[in-house]
Amino acid sequence: MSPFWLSYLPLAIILSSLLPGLIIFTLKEQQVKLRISLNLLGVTVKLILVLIMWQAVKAGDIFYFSVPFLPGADLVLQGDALSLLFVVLSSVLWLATTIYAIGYLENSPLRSRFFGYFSLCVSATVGLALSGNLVSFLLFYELLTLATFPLVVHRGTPQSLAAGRRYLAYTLGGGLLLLTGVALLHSLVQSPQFVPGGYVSAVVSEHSGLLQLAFGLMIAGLGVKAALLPLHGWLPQAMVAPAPVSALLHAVAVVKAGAFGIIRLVYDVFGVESMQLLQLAEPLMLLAAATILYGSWRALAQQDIKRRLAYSTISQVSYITVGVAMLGPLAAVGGLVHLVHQGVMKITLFFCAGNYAETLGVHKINELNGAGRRMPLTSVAFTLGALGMIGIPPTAGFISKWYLGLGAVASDNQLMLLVFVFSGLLNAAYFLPIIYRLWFLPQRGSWPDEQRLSARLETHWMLLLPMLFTALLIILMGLFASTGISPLSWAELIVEREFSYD
Amino acid sequence: MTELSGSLLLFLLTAASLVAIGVYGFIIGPEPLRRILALNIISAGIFMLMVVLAYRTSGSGATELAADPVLQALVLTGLVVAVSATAFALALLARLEQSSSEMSAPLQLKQTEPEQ
Amino acid sequence: MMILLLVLPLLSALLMLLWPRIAPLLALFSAAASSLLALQLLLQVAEQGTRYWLLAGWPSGLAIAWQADTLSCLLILLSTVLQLLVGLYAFATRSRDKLSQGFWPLSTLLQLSLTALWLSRDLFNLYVCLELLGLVAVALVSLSGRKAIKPAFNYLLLSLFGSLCYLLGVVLLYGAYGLLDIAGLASQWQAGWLSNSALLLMSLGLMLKAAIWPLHAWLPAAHAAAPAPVSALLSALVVKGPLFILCLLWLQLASTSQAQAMAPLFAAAGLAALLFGGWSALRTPFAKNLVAYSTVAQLGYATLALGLMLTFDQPLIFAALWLFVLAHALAKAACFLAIGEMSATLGGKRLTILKGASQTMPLAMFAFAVAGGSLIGLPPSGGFLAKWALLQGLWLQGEQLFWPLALVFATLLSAAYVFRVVVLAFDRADPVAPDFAPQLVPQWLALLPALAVWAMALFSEPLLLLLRLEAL
Amino acid sequence: MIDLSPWLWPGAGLGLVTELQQVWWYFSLSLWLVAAAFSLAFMAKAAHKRRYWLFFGLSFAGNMLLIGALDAISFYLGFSVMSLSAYGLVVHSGDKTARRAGRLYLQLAIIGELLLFAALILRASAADGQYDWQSWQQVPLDHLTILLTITGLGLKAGFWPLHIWLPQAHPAAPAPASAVLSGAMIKAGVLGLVMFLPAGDPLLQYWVPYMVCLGFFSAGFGVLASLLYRQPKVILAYSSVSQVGYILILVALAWTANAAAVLPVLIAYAAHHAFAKGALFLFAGVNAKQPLPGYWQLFFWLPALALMAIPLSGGAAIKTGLKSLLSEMSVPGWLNTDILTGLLTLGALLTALLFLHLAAALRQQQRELTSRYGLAPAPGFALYWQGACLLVLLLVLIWLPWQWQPMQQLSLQTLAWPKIWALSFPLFLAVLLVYIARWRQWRLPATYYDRNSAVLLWSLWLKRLYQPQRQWQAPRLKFNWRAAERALNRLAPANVVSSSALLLLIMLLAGAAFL
Repeated sequence: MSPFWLSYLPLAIILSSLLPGLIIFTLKEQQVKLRISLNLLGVTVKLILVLIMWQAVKAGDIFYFSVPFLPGADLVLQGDALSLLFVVLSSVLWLATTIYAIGYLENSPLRSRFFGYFSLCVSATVGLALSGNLVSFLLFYELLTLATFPLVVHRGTPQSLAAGRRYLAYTLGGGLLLLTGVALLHSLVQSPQFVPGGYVSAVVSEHSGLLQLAFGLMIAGLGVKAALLPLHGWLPQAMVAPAPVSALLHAVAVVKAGAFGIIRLVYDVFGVESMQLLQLAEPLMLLAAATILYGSWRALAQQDIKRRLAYSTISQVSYITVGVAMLGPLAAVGGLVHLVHQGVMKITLFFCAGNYAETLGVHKINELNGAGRRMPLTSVAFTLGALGMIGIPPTAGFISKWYLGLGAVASDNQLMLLVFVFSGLLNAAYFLPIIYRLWFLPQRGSWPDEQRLSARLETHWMLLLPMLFTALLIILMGLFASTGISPLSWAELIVEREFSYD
Repeated sequence: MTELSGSLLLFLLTAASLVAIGVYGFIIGPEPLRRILALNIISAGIFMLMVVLAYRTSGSGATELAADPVLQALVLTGLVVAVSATAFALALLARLEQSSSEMSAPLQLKQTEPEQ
Repeated sequence: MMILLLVLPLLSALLMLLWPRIAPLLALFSAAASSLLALQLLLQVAEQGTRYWLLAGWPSGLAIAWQADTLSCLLILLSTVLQLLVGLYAFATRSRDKLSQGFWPLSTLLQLSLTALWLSRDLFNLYVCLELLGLVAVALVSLSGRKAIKPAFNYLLLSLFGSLCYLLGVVLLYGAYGLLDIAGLASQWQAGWLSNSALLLMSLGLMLKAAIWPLHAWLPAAHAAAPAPVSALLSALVVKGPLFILCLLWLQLASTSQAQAMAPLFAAAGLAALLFGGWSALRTPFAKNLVAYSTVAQLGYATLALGLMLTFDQPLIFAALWLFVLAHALAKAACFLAIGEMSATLGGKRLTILKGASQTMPLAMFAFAVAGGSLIGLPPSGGFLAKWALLQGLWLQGEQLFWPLALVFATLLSAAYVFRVVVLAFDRADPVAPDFAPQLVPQWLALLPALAVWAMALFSEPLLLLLRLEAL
Repeated sequence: MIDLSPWLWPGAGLGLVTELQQVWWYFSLSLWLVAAAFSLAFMAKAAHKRRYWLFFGLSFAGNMLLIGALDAISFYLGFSVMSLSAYGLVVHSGDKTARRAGRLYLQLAIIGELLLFAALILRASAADGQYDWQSWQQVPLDHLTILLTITGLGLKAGFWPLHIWLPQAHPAAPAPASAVLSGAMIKAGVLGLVMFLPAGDPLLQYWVPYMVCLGFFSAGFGVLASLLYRQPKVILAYSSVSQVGYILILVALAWTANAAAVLPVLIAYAAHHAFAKGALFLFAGVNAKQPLPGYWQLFFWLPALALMAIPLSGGAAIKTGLKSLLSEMSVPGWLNTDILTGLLTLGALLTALLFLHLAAALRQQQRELTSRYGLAPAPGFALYWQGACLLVLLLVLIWLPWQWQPMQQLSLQTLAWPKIWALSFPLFLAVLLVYIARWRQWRLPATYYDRNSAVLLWSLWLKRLYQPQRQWQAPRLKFNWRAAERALNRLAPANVVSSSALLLLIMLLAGAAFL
C-alpha cells in the first residue's frame, strides 16, 4: 500500500516518546536545556508521525505492526480510526502538559526522574491506544499503571505516598481482574485483532455464561481506571500529585485508558449484536449512570479545588461509558467525542487549579474569592472549562452532551436523558459557585502564598500558554464541530466504520 | 513379596525402632548434639533396613548368601554421605558453641556489673 | 557435553582448593564455560530430542543414568547463568563484603550438585545430589559469620532430616520393586500402602527441603542470614532442586488415583503458602526477610501449579509450573542482589533504611521494582507468562472460578509487599543517606537478571513450546 | 441567510427569514442599542464598569444570535449566552439583595436551560436528526416535549407561575439592564415558544385553552401583586409579569391554525411592550437617582399611557386586535368567549390601576430625593443624554402604530368612537377607583406590603442543598490489627527444628491414614 517504513509507523509513534524518556532518566539534574529539548523533540516527532498516520487512516488505511508474543496472541499495534482518536488526544495534550510541567516544576528537585516517567506514561498511553488486541492492551494497561505510580508519589510526602498505595491497590487489582478476564476470553476465542462487530459472536450461544463472566471481569478491571462506581476510590486521593500529573491522569492517561478500553471491549471485542444477545449493555449503562450522579453529588461537598475536580472527573468519564453502553450510533458519537472533549476540558481545569496553587498558594475553594481580578486569563480559562463541563454552548461539552442526549432518545433510553439533565444541574451546582467566587466576590485579605512568577503576566508564561491553548480548543471544538478536523467529525467517521461492518 | 522369616522380621523391627527412637530424639532433644546423634541413629536404622532388604531379595534366588550388590553399594555411599554430613554438622556445632560463648560472655559481664 | 558440564565445576573446585588465589577467576570461568555448554546442550536437545548417557559404560540398572531433556537443559542453563551473574556480583563487591574464600569452591560445588540433580533420573542418585546440595547450601549460609551459624545449623538439621525421610522412602521402594530409575519404576508401579507411604515419606522430606508450606519455617531465617550472593543462589536455585524431584515423583511415578488424592492437598498447600508467605512478607520489618518470605509465597505458585497439574493433567499448567520456577529464579536473584546491595550501602537490615532509595540508589531500586513486577506477574514479564499459562490451563477446564480468583488475590498480596518496598523508596521526607558512594557495577549486575526475566516474555512462544513438549 | 453547517454543527444557519424574526430582531436590536447608549451616561460612575460592559455585550450578542438562529443549537447557544451573562448584570451592584436575586435568577436560568435542552433533544430526535426550524414545523409533538418546552422557555418569559425570579432580578439590576431584561430578554422565551411549537399541531391544540387561562391569570396576578409593593422597579417587574400574560395568550392563539392572523398582533405586542417597558425602566432608573425637572414626567406618562392602551396609542391598537382575536377563537365548552373579552376589559382596568400606583410610587421617590438633596439641580450633560435616549424610545413608540405595517391596520380600527369609549372607560374607572381609595384610605395591614418573597427562602434552601458542608461518608472500620497480629505472632513456635519435624511426623501419619 505504501512505502515499507509506514508499517513501522505505530511503533515509531510509541518510540518517539519512549526513547527520549529513557534518555532523560540518565540525565543529570542540571542538564535542563538538553532535557527540555529532548522532550520537545519527542513531542514534535510524535505529532508529525501522528499527522502522517491521521492522513492515511482518514483515507481508509489501517496500520498493523506485530511482534510474536504469547501463543495465539501476538503483540499487535493497530492504527485505525478509533485508536487515532485517542492517539491524537494524548499527543496533543502531551505537548500542552509537557510545556506546563516544565514551567510548573521549574527549580524543583528530581526533574529527570519526573520527566522520564512522564514520557513513559505517554508512551504507555499511546501504546494502549494503538494496541491491536486484548493482550497487547493488557500489557500497556499495566505499563501505564507502573509508569504513573512514580508520578503520583512524586512529591514523596506521606499523603502522596498514601495516595500512591491506594492507587496501586486499585489499579493493580483492576489489572489482575482484567488479566483474568482476558485469559478467560482467550481460552474461549483466542485473542484476534480488534475488529468492528467483535469476534465473540461464534461462541455466544455456546458459552454465554462464560462470556458474561469474562465481560464482567474485564469491565471490573477497566472500571477501576475509568472510575466506575464502586471502584473510584483512588481518584480523589490521587489528586495530591503535582498539577501536571493530575491533569494528565484525569484528562488523558489513566481514566481515559479505562474508558477507551470499555469502548474497545464493547465495539471491537463483543460487538453490538453480541452485547445485545448477552444482555450486557443495560447493567453497564445503569452502573455508569449511577456513577455520573454519584460523582457529581460527591463533588458538591468537596472544598478542595482539585478534589472537587476529581469527583467531577468520576462523573464525566462515565458519560463516555454511558454513550458506549447505549449501543446506538448517535450515542456512540457522543461517547467518543466526549472522550476528547472531556480530556481537553478537564486538563484546562487542572492547569488552572495548578496555576492558582502555584501562583497564589490557593488550594481551597473559599480562598478563591476575587482571583479573577488577580489572574484574569486563568480565570477565563477556568470559566470556559467549567461551562464546558456543565454543557453550556458554545463549549465542547455541549456538543458531546447533545449527541449523548440524542443517542439516549434514539436508543429509547429516556431515563438517561433525565440523568444527563440532572447531572447537568449538579455540575452547575458545583462549578458555578467557583466561578462566582472568581469573578464576583472581592478578595479576602492577602493570598496564602503569592509568588510573582512573571513581571508582566499574571504567572509564568509556560503555565499560561498550554492552558490558554486548551481553553481555546474548548471553544473551537464546540463551535467548529462540523469541520473536517473536529473531533466530532472524526467520531462520526469512527462510528460509521464501527456500525457498518456487515 | 516373599514370606518374612522370623529373623528378618526381627531385623526389620529393630530398624524401625531405631528410626523411631531417632525421630523421637530429633524432635525432643533440645541440645544440638543430641539432634545430630538422633539423625545418626535414624540413618543407622535406614541402613540396617537396606542391609536387611538386600538379604531378603536375594533369599528367594538360588545363591543363598549373596546379598544384592546394588544395595550394598547404596549403603556404602549412604554411609559416606552420612559421615561427611555428621562431620560437617559437628564442625558447625563447634562454631555455634564458640560464637554463643563469645556472645554470652559480655552479656554475663553486664549482668554482674551492678553487683560489683 | 553432559560430562563436561559435570566435570568442569568439579575440576575447578578442586583446583580452587589448590590455588585459592585464583579461585574467583576459576569459578567465573567455569560458570561461563558451563553456561555456553548448557546453551549448546539446550539447542541440541531441542533439536534432536532427549539424550541419555550411562556413566562409565555400565549397563543400565547398575550404572548411574543421566538424562538430558529440554526441562533439564533449561534448568542447567538457568543455574549456570545465575551462577555466573552471582559470581560476578560477588567478585565486584569482594573488597567490600569480605566474603570468605570458601565462597568460590562452594558455589562451584553448588553448581555441580545442581547440574547433577537436573540430569539424574535415578532415585538414589538424586538422593546423593540432594544431600550434597544441602550440605553445600548450609556451608554457604554459614559463610556470613557468627549470626548465621544458628540458622545454618537449623537448616542443616532439617535438611538432613528431610534427606533421611526421602532416603527411607527410596529404600522402601527399592525393597518393593528392586529398581531405582524412575522410568523403570513407573512402568511397574502399583498403588498400594507401600508405595503410598514411600511416596508420602519422600514427598514430605522433599517438601521440608524445598520449604513448601507448612514446612517452610527454616527458610526465612537461613536465607536472610546468608550473604547477599548466597541468598540469591539459595532462593533462586537451591529450593528448586527438591521441587524438581517432587515433580518427578508425582508426575511420572504416582498413579492417577494417588495423584488425584494428593492434588487438592498440594493445591491447598500452595494457596496457603501464597497467603501466608505474602502476608508475612507484607508485615516483616526486615528487608531480606521480606524477600525470603516472598520465596515461600512464590514457591506456593509452583506447588499450586503442581496440585492443579495433578488434578487436570493439562500440559499448559505444567509449562506454567516451570515458567514460575524460571521466572522466580531470575527475579529472586535480582531481588536479593538489589536488596543486599542497598542494605550494604545504606547500612542496615531494616526495611526503613530503604526510605528514599529511589533517589540514592535508583538503579538497585529499579532492579528490585522490575524483578518485583515479575513476581507480581505484570506483563510482559516471565511471571506474567507463567500466570497466563496457568490461567489458560485453568480456563480450558471450563467454569473454574475459585482458583483464578484465589490466584488474583494471592497476586494482590505479592503486589502489596513488592510495592511496600517501592513506596518506601519514593519517600522523600527523610531519605537515608548512604554510608559510602553507591557502586554502579553491582547495581547493574542486580538489574541484569531482572531485565532477563522481562525478556523471557519475548521468547514466550519457544519457551512454552519446549515446556509443553516435555509434558507430553 | 448564512449557511454555517459545514463549519459549525450540522444544520447550523443564521438569518432573518421570517417576518417574525425580522421584526423581533430589529426591535430587540434598537432596544439594546438605546439601552447601551443610556448606559454610557448612567453607568459612567459605577464600579466594575468593564465587567458590566462585558456581560452587557455578551447578553446582547446572545439575544441577537438567538433571534437570528435558524436551527435549534444556534438558538440554544444564543439563549445560554444571554441568560448566563445576564446574571452578571443582575448581580452587578454586588449588594445583598442583588446577590440573592442573582442566585435565584441563576438557579432558575440553569434549570430552564436544562429543561430546554431536554426538550430540544426530544424534538431533534423526533425530527430524525434535523435541527433547523423549518423541518421541525412538520414534525408532530408529544406532551412531554410540549411541557418541557413551555417550562424551559417559560422560566425565561416569566409568566405566572414561572415569574418568581422577575420581581427579584429586575429591581436588582442597573436600570438599562432591567430595561433589556424586561424589554428584550423575556421576549426571547416568547419567541422560542412561537418558533418551537409548530402552529396547528393537533396535540398542541389541547394546550391552547389552558395557556390562555394561564395568560389571563398571569395578567391579573401581576397587577394585583404589584399593588402590594412600593418600589417602582418591583412594580414594573410585576407589570412585566402581567404583560407577558397577555403575550402568552397571543402565543397560545398563534399555536392554532389561525397563526397567520395572530402573529402580527403578537409581534406588535412584543415590540410595543419592549419599547414601552424599556422606557419605563430607564425612567425609573433616573428617577431613583436624582431629583428631576418637571417635564420629565412626560417620559413616564407617555409609555405608561401607551401600555394602559389609551386611544391613539399602540397599546390601544394591540388590545383591540387581541380582543377581536379572542372573540373569534374557537374555545372548548367550558370556556366562554364573552367572559374572555370581558376579562380583557377588566385587565385594562387593572393595568391602569397598576400604572397609577406606579406613578404614586415614583412621585414618592422623587419627594424623598428632593427632601434629601433639595430641588432639582441644573440638568447636566448626562441627564440630557439619558433624556435623549428616552426620547428616542418614545418617538419610536409614537411612530410605531401609525407607520408600521402590521400595526397600522389595527390602529386605524381604533379610531371609531365606540372603540375609543371601550378603550378609555376602564381608565376613567381606574382613576375613579384610585381617588376613592385615597379618600376612603383603603389599605391592607402594613404587613402585607413589600414582603420579601418566600422564593428567596426556597432559593436559600436549594443552595444549602447543593452546597452541603458535610456529606455522608463511608464508615471506617476501626480494628486494632497490630494487637491481633502480635497475638498471632506469639503463636509461632519458637523452636523451628522440633516444630517442623513434629509437623512432618504428624503429616506423615495423617497422610498414611488418609491414603
